[in-house]
Amino acid sequence: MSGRAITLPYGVGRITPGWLALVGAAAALVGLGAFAYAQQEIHGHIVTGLRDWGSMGGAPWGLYVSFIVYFVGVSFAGITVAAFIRLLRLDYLRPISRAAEILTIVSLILAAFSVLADLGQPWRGIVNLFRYARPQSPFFGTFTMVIAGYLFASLVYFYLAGRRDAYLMAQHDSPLRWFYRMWAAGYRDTPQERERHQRTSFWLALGIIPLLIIAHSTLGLVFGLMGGRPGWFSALQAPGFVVLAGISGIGHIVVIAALLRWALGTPERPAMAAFRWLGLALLVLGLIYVYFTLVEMMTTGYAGREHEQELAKLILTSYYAPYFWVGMGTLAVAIGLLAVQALSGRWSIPLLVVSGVLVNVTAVAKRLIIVVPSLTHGSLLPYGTGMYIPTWVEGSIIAGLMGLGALMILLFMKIFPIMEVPEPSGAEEVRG
Amino acid sequence: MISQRALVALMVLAAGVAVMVVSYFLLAAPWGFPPEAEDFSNPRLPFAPLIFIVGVMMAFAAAIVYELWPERRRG
Amino acid sequence: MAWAFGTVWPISCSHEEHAKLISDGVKTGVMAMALKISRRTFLKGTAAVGGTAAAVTFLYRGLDTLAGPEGEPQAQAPPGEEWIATTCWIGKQDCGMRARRINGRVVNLEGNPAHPRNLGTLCPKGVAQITALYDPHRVRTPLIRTNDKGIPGQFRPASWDEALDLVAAKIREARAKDPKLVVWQKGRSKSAALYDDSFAAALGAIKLGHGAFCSDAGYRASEYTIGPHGVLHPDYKHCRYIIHWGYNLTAGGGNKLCWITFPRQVVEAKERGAKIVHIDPRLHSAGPHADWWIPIRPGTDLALALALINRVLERGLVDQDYLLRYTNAPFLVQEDGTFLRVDGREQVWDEVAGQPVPYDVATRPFLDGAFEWQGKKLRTAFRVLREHVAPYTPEWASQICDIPARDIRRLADEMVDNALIGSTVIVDGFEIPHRPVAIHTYHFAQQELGFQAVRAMLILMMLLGAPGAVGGQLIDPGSWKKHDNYDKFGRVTMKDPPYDVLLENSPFFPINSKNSAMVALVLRDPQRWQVDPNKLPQVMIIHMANPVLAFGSSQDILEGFKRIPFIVVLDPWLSKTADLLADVVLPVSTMEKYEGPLKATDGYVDAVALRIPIMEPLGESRSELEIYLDLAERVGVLNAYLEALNKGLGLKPPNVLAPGRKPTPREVFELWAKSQGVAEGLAYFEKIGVLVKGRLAPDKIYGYAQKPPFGGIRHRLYGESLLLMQREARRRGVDQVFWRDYTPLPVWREPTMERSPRKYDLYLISFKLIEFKQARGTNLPLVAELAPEQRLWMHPRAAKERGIKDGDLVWVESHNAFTGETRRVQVRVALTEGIRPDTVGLPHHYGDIARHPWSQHQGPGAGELFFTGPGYIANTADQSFQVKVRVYKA
Amino acid sequence: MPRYAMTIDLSRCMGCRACMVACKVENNTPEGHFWMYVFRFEEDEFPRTRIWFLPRPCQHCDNAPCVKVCPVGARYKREDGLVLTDFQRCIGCRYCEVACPYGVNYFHWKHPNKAQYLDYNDDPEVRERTGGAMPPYRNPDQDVRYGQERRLTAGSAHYRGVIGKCTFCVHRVEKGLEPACVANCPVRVFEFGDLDDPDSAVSQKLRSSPHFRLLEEEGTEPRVFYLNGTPPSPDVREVMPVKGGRRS
Repeated sequence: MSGRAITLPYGVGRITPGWLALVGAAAALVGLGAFAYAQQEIHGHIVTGLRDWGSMGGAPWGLYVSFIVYFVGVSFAGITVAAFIRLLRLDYLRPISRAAEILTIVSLILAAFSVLADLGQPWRGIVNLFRYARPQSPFFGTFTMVIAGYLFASLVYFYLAGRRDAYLMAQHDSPLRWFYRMWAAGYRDTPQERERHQRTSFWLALGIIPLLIIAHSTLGLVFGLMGGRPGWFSALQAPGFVVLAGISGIGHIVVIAALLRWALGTPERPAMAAFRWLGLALLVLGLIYVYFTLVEMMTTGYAGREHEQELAKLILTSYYAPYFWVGMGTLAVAIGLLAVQALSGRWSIPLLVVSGVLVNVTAVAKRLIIVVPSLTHGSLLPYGTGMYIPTWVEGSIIAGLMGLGALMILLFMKIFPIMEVPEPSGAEEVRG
Repeated sequence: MISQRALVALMVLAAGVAVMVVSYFLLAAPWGFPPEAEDFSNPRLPFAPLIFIVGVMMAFAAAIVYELWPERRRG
Repeated sequence: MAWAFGTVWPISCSHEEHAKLISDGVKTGVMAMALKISRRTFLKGTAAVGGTAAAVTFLYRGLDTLAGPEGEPQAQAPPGEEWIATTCWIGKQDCGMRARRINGRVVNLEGNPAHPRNLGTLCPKGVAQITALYDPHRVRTPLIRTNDKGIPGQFRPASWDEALDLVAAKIREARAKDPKLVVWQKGRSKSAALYDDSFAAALGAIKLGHGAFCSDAGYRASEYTIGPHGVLHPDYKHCRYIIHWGYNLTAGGGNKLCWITFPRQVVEAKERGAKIVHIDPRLHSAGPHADWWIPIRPGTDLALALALINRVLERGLVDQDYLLRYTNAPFLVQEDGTFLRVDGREQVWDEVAGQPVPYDVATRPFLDGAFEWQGKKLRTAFRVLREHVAPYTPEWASQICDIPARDIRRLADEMVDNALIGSTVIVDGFEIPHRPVAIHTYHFAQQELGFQAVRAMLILMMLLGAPGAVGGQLIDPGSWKKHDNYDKFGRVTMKDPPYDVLLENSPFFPINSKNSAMVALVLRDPQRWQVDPNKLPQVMIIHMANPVLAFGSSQDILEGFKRIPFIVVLDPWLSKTADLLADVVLPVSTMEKYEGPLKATDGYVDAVALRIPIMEPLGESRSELEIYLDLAERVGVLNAYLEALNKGLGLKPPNVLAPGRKPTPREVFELWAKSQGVAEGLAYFEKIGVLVKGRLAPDKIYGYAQKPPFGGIRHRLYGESLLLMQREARRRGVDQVFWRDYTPLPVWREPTMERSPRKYDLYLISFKLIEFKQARGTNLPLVAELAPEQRLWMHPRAAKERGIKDGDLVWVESHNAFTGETRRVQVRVALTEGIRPDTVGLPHHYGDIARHPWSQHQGPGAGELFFTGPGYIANTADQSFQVKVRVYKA
Repeated sequence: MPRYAMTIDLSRCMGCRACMVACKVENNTPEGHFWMYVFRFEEDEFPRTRIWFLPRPCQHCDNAPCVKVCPVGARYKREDGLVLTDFQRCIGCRYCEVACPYGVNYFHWKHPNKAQYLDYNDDPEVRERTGGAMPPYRNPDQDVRYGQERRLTAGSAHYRGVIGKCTFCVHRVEKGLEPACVANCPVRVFEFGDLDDPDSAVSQKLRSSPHFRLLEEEGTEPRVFYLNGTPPSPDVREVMPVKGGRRS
C-alpha cells in the first residue's frame, strides 16, 4: 500500500481512543449478556422473574417481550425516515438517512435476538417457525413480516442506497477496497445510474411504508386479539403500536444525529434543518399518542367491563401507577420541550436529545405496562393477583443486546461512511 | 416501450408476490375457525412459511435486479 | 441451519416419519448423554441416522425429558405391568388400594373398586403416600442416641441385632421388677390383633392410646349411656334430618372411618333430600354442604344440648315406648338421687299395682310422675330430667351459646317433627322403629365438658327414640355391641392409693381415658397424684406416634416423657418425638408390609382386608410384626405372643401358630386367610385385596333389631353411678375440679377457660385439614405442597380490630386460667369469613413433624398452645382443645 | 369419532383436592404445576358466609384461543375434542398461556428432573431400586405416541422449556379409562364421556341437571360443563390458594 496517508470521509478506518473506549464498553455489556444467557440456557427460564399466571401467580411474559416490541418499534422510525426522505425529497435530511437505515437493521436484529431469549426452546424455534408457522397465529405476521420481510427490505434499501458511497470509497486505496468494489457492483455514479437509483428507491420506499404499517399492526394484534385478556383486547392496540414505535425510533435518530454532529467535523456534520424536522415529527407523533391514550382511557373508564376497570385503576392509581406515570410524565416533558422550541422557532440540540431520551423511557415504560399488568392482574377467574420482578439475568440479557447494537453501529462506522457523502463530492475528501 | 431491466424486475416482483400468495393460501396450514382437527395444525407442505418468506424476499430483490441488471452493450 | 434441516427431514417424508426421526434422536440423546449405552442405542448411535439424530436431539432438548428408568424401553408401555391389591396406610379407615407396578416399580396407587369403604377412590393423602415408598429422608437403619434427651438428637446407625438386644435388655430389666414398668404408647396402630392385644398384652405392659386427644370423651359417654363403643353418627342411608355437631365433614375424620365413606354417604343422603344442620364455630368443616349453619360459641355445646332437651320436653312429644322399655327413664329416684331398690332391683311405679314394682315385671309403668311411698318422695328419672332442664330454656342458652333463642326452638322442633315418632319400617323381616333424625359428632368431644355434652346429646336422641333405630342414631359403624365399659362404669371402682401412672381407679378420674398427657404430668410430680415413685415407667415403646406435637400439650409431654429412662420409637421417619426423646429408633416400613386384619365395613357391608407389601421396604426398615416377634423372642415372651396372636387373629386349627417357632409375617397371614375360610389363602387377598362377606344383618347395625333389643340392657338416661362416683371421690377428699362434673344428669357450668383475664379475648380451637390425617402425612411432599405453612384462621373483623392484615405475622398467646401459665407462638394469619369473629383456629400437624425437607419450618404445632391438667382435661381425663388467647402483631 | 366432554357437579365437591394429587401422580407434573386446580371460594359475610369449591381442569375448548394463537401448531385440537400439546413441536413462546383465559397452562421453567419434590436420585439406594426413574413413580404411558399423527402428547414427562397442560389423560382415554381425576374422585364429582352417546354419563347429567360453562361469554365453547351451581361472581374470594413449589 502506498505511503501516502489518505483520510477516508467520516473517520472511516480512523481508530480513535474515544471510539476504542466505546467499543470496549459495548463489548463488556455483550459479555455480560452472554454470561446471563448461558445461565438461562443451563438452568432454564427459572432464572428469570417469569412464572405462570394463574395458580402460580406470575407473568409468563415480561422484559423480553416488552423489548421485542420496543426494538421493533425503534426499527420502524429508521426506515420510515429514510423512506420519507426519498418520497418527500427532504434533501437536507439525506445525510442522516444512512444512520437511520443502520438503526433499523440493527434494532431488527436485536428484536430477533430478544425473541430467542424469550423462547423456551430457541433452537427448535428457529427451525419450527420456518417449518410450521401458521398464518392463523398473530405471531405469523410478526415473524414473517417484521423479522424476515422487513429486515430484508431494509437491507435491500440500505444496500442500494450505499452503492454510490461504496463507489466513492473504492476510489481510494485502502485495505477494504475489495469490499467497496463488491458493494458498488459496477456502479459508476453516471447520471443514468443516479436517476435510476432515484426511481428504485422511490418505489422501494413506497413498498416499505405499507409493509411497516402491516408489520407493526400485526405486532399490536398479538395483544389486541386476546379477547380473554383485560387491557389487551382493543382496536386501538395496532395504531397505538405504530405511533409509539415512531416516537421511540425518531427519539433514537435524534440522539444518533446529535452524536454525529458532535463527533464529526464541521463540513460533514448533519445540518440544523434535519433536527428541526425530526423535532417536529416527534412533536406531532407525541401529541397523536397522547390523544390515543386519552381515547383508550375514556372507553375503558366509560364502558369497560368490570375487569377492565379494575385493571385501569391498578395502572392509573395503584400497583403499576409508577410505570404508567413515569411513562406519561416523560412523554409530557418531552412534548413540552418540543412545543416550546417549535413555537419559539429556536431549536436547541441538547433539548432535542433530552426529549429523544425521554420518549424512549416512555416507550419502554409503556411496553411494560402493556405486557405485564394484564398477566399478573388481568385474570377473569378469581385467581389471586400475581407479581413480576425481572431478575438480573433478564436485565443483563437486555443490556447485552443494547451493547450488541452499539457495537454493530460502532464497527460499521469504521468501515463505511455513516452519512451519505454530499453531492458535490470529489476534491475535498482528498484534502489532507 | 418498457426497458428490458424493468421487465425482468417486474417479473421477479410478480414471481415473489405469486410465491407469497400461493404459499400463504395453498401451502400453509389450512384456515379454519374453530380449528377442530389435527390437520389445522400442520402446513399442507412442510416449510411453507419458509417459502412465503422467500416470496417476500424475491419481491424486494426485484429492486436489486432492476439496478444491477447489466447494460446492453452498444455496438 | 435451515439447510442442515432440509437434509434431516426430506420435504417429502411424512409426519409419522418425522416424529420417528425425532424420537430416535431423543432416545439416542437420552441414552448417550446419561452414559447408559445399551447395545441397542449404541447401534442406533452409530447408524447413518445417528449424526443427524444427534443434531435433532440438540434442537429438541432430548436431554431434558424426565429420566426414565434404565432398561425400560421408553417407546411403549413396558410389558412388566402388574396390579397388586393392598390397603392404604396413611390414614385411619384403611381404604382398599391397587398398586400399579412396572417391573417391580410402583408407579401409581388407585382405590380398590372392590373395597366397600372407598369404592375405587382415594383421598389426597392416599394418592400422595406413593412418595413414602421412595423417600430418601426415611430412617433406614436402627439408630442409637449419642446425646442427651430433650434436645435435637445425635444418633449412630446400628445393626438390628445390636438395637434389638439393647431394647430387649432394657425391657427384661424393667419386667424383672414389674411388667407394668413398660409402657406401650401407640399413635395410629393399624391392627389391635397384632399389637395392642397381643404384643403389648404378652409383655403385660401398660397400654397408652392417642384416644384422649381424639374423641374418647365421646366414646366414654356412649359406652356409659347406650353401650356401644363409638361416637354418634347417623344411619345415613335412611336419615332425613342430619345434625353435624362439630363434625368436620370436608376435612376430618368420623367415628372409626376417616374421610371417604362418610362424605360419600352424606352426599347421597343430601341427594335423597336429607337436610344438614351444621353446628360449629367454623363453616369450612361443612363446606357447601350445610343447609343451615349455627355458629356456636366454643365450649358451650352442653348448654345448647340442654336447651334442646328443654324444648323437646316442652313440646311433650317423646318416644314413650322406647323410654319405658329400653331406658332407665321410668326408674324411681329417691331424694338422695339414687334409685329406689328393693332387694337390689330398681323399681318403677306401676299404674296397676299403684306402688313400686321391679322394672322388669311392671305391666304399666309410669314414665313421668312423682310419688309418696313409705314416707319416701319418689320421682321417675324422666321427671327428674324434666325438672332438671326446666331452667335451661332456649333464652337462657342463647346468651351462653350466642345463638338466637328462636333458632334453638326451630332446631328442636324440626328434630321432633322429623323423628316421626311411632313410625316403623320392615328391614329383612324385622319391624324396626324409623327415626330419620340423628347427630354426627366426633372430635367435638375433646372439650372440658365433652363427656357430659355427648351424654346430653344422647339423652336428646333418647327422648326421640332414635338410638339404634332405622335412620336414627348409630354409634359404631357396622356393629351394635355392648362394650364392657357399660357395666364397668355402672360400678364405683375407686381404690386406695398408690395408683398407677394412668391413675386408674383413682378418685381423680373415676372414668379414665388413659391420657398420655396426664401420664406426663404424673411423671413430673408423682406425689401429688399419690403414685408410687418406684412404679414409674422404666421403658416406653412409642409405636407409630408423635406425642410431642400430635398430643395435647407439647411442653408437658416433652417434660414428662423425658423422665422415662429408656424410650424406643418405631417410625419410618425421624419424627420430632424420636428426635427429642428416643434412645433407640427402629425404622418401620410404611405401607410395604403385611398388616391386619383390617375392618372394611362401610357400616352396611361386612368385609375384611389386609395390608400387603407392594414393594421391598426401603433400607433395613421392617414391619412392626417382624420387630415385635424378634423383640418377644429376645425378651423371652415369644410363646405368649404367639398364643395371643392365635387368639387375636382368630386362627383356627390346623391353621395356628406353633409355639417356639418365630413365623414370618407372610406365614402368619397365610394361616389367617385360611382360618377365614379362604381356600386360596393369602393369594386371594394379594389379588382381590378385600374379602366381602355380604350385607350386614339388621341386628348388626340397629340395636333395635337385636333379640332382645339392645342386647337387653337399659340405656342410662339417668346416670346414677356418676353420682355415686362423685360421692366416693368427695369422701376421699379430692379437689372439686375432679368430681364436679360427675352428675347423674348433665349440669351446665362455665368452662374453666372463661376465667382467663379479659385481655385474652379470643377462643382458640384446633381442627384438621384434609391434607393431613396425622402427623406422618406432612412428610408427603405431594400434600405438604397443598398446605405448606401453618396459618391462624381469623375473621376479618377480629383482624381489623387488631390492625392485622391477611398474611401478617402475629403472636398467639394462650392463658391457663387454672395455673396462670401463658404460652405463645408466632404464626401467619389467614382471614376467613367462615369462622366466628370471637374465635381463631389452628390446624394440627404442623410444627416440624420430622427431619424432612417438606415438614420443617412450617410454623408452630397447635399443641404448643393448649394446656393439659385440671381445667383443661375433662372429667374422663380427656384433653380439651379449647383455650382463651390473645392475638397481636409480631 | 366420539366427542369427549367432562361434567363437574359443584353440589358434590368437598374441595379435598384429591383430583389435584391424582393428576400429579398420573402425569408426573413438576412442583407448582396443577393441571387440575381446585378453587376454594368464600362469598358473603359471617354468618351468611357461603363456601364452595370449583375444580378447574383444562376446558378443552371447541374454539380454543390457545390453539388459534399457537404459532407452530404444537397446541392442537383432536377430532374427539381433546386439546393437546405436541411436546416436540412446542417452541416455548407461551403465547397459548397468555391467550388462555382459564390459566390452565404451565411452562416448564426448570429441568423436569429438578422439580420433582425430592432429590430421589441423589440417594444411591433409591436410585438403584427405581433405575434412576424421575420421579420414582414415573408413568411409562407418557412415552407412548397417540392420535392419527402419533404425536408425543401424554403426561408431563417431557422437555424443559415447553408448555404443558391437562390432556384429559389422553393416555388413559385411549385405553378406555377415565381421566385420573374422574376415576379417583371420592364423591364422584366428575363424569367423563361422549356427548354424541345419549346414554353416556355426561349426556345424562347434562339432560338432568342445570349447568353452565366457565367464561362462556368469551366464546371459547368449553367442553367442561359445571352442574348444579353458578359461575363465580366477581366478589368471590379465594381462600387457601395453592401457589405450589418448594418453600425456601
